[in-house]
Amino acid sequence: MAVEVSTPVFEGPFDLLLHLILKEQVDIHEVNLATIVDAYLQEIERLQSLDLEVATEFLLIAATLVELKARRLLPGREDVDLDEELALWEERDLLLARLLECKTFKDVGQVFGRLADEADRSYARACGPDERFAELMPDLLEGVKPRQVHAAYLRATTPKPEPRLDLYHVTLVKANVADALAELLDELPRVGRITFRRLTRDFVERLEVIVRFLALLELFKQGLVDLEQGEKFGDVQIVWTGGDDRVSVSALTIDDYEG
Amino acid sequence: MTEKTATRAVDAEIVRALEAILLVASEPVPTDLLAQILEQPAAVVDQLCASLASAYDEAGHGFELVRIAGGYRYQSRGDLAPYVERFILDGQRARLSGAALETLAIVAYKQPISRSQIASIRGVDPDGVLRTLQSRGYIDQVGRDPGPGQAVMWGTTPAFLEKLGINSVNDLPPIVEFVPDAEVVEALEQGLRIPKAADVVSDVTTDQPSNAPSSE
Amino acid sequence: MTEKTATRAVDAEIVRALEAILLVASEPVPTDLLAQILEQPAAVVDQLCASLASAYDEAGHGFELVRIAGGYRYQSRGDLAPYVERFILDGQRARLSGAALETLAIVAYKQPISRSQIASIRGVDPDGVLRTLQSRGYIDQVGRDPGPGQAVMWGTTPAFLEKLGINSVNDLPPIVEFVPDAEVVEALEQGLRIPKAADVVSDVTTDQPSNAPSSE
Repeated sequence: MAVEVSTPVFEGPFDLLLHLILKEQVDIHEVNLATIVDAYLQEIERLQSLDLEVATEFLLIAATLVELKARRLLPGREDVDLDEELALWEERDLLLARLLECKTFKDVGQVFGRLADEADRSYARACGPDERFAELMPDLLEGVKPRQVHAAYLRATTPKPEPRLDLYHVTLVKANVADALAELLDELPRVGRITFRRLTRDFVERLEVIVRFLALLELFKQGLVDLEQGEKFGDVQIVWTGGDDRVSVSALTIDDYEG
Repeated sequence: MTEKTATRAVDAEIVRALEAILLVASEPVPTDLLAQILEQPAAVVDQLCASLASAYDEAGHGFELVRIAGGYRYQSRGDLAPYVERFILDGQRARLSGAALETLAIVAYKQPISRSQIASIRGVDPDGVLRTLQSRGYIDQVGRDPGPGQAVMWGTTPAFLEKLGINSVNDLPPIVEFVPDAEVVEALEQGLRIPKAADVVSDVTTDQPSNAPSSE
Repeated sequence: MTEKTATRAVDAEIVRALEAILLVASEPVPTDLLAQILEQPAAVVDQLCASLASAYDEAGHGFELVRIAGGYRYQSRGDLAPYVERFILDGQRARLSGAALETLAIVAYKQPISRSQIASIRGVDPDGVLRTLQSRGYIDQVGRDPGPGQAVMWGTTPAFLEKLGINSVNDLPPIVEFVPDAEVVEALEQGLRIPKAADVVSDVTTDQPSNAPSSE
């Protein structure tokens, strides 16, 4: 039987987020997004053995949360970029919709559990016709040869190949902070100084930009880059301060981000 | 009235035949098959089964006649489970985990549905749960997505209906009944609120950069 | 007299339990076993069964409770045999399913074998299939595991050997050390390939939900 991916407490990112929002917060009108983000990130760090897909899902939600939170850190709100504002709302609505759907089926699952428990108390009659009707029963073994019984035994005892499910039709965004870090560690020492906008201009997916930003924060924390922003909503200047020696990703302890 | 009396006379024999057939069946017998054997319209069969079931209820028998998974069957009454379980040594039924029930719920309401669609609703990799549910016979592959990638599509089986004690997935309550109520929606909205300018100041003071995700 | 009235009150529950147990039993249930489960003297059980049997007779049900082979069982009434026969001829599947044949093969090669050992080989609950195979007379209970739990052990019958035209299970082709056949090796290697067009078509046509086995 396959090992189900689960964390000690939460089974997935939605589970966790639902819990944080619906149960942790006492007064819903005083909900502090920052608290949720921090608790969420903390929980992610605690999770040691997530598989890649789940980790990506966690990360994706974390990225959205971080972006929402980042909004609060931004100085001034007068000249908000309408497109960005709209995109953020879309992002948030999407997350909200997914949370609601997840919650819906969680509730249905509970109802199913009750139905199954109730149904389990009754046992079906499955006796079949008695010996008086034996003659009528069609001979199901007609034409079956010993060789076929042998083949059936082999079929039954042969380990089945794990049913691999096709993934190619899914365009999952596999953004990963570790990979982003590796690229930054390769690029930044060479260019020395670059704006965030230029650094991310080739990215189509929003998540890739966010992950790149998280990687940059990591480097900032490690003292390898300086970040400057000359004016509100101006370009963020990134300056490599890590010297000329090559820094490898493994030298940075970033295990928690890896799948 | 005379017509009805005549029907009654026929009914007596038909009802006895119905009981005899259901007694020797080893799985739920579909209405159509009963109708064919008894040479009665399906509607009449359904009606006879319904009145037979309520006659058993009234008489207080230890068994009942139920409509399940598209057919009729005899089963022991739920309240007598302690006795029956003493009789059936392997009687313990395996309970389904929360994850399995939630996945089953998604498959039941959204079938046919692909693995990745389930994953996007639950936010977790459903492969393990899907294998468990398939090996228990509650779901099965019901085809492939005609689109690119031709993903395997999943659906529920008659065994699922039997497990839940229902006749058809159409008997499940409409999904709208489960949509979270306004309070929950509001809580979630508040939780994911995009702050207005007024909020910004207070947040800045509480959120130090040290809250940024770290790996330590 | 007062004693008898007190007994009556207990009886109602006991009689219902009796009905429930007999209903789910797939072979005659010995008086002693009923006495043990119901915590009643054997004489009381016999008495309850007798009055239950005559109550069914009076009510004119299509089934009856009979004492047979040292135990009690429900069976269809003799006069309704034509209906039951029609049901057997019309309603039974005429072929052994792949799952049933595999289970039969496991019993043939591994006998005596318990239900749970079969389950662990096949990965699914074999109860339904075992019942089918037993009702066809291909397998039977050949004893109980002497270990704790005393699981029922299954084996093949002389009828099974006869149908296959062999004298003994030793005449079945021998099982050599497991070597995956070419098909399996290929499947393992191709785990991630897109199925060919031919596979897709056959999958869609054979895997309809309505065909999904209900009790395998």
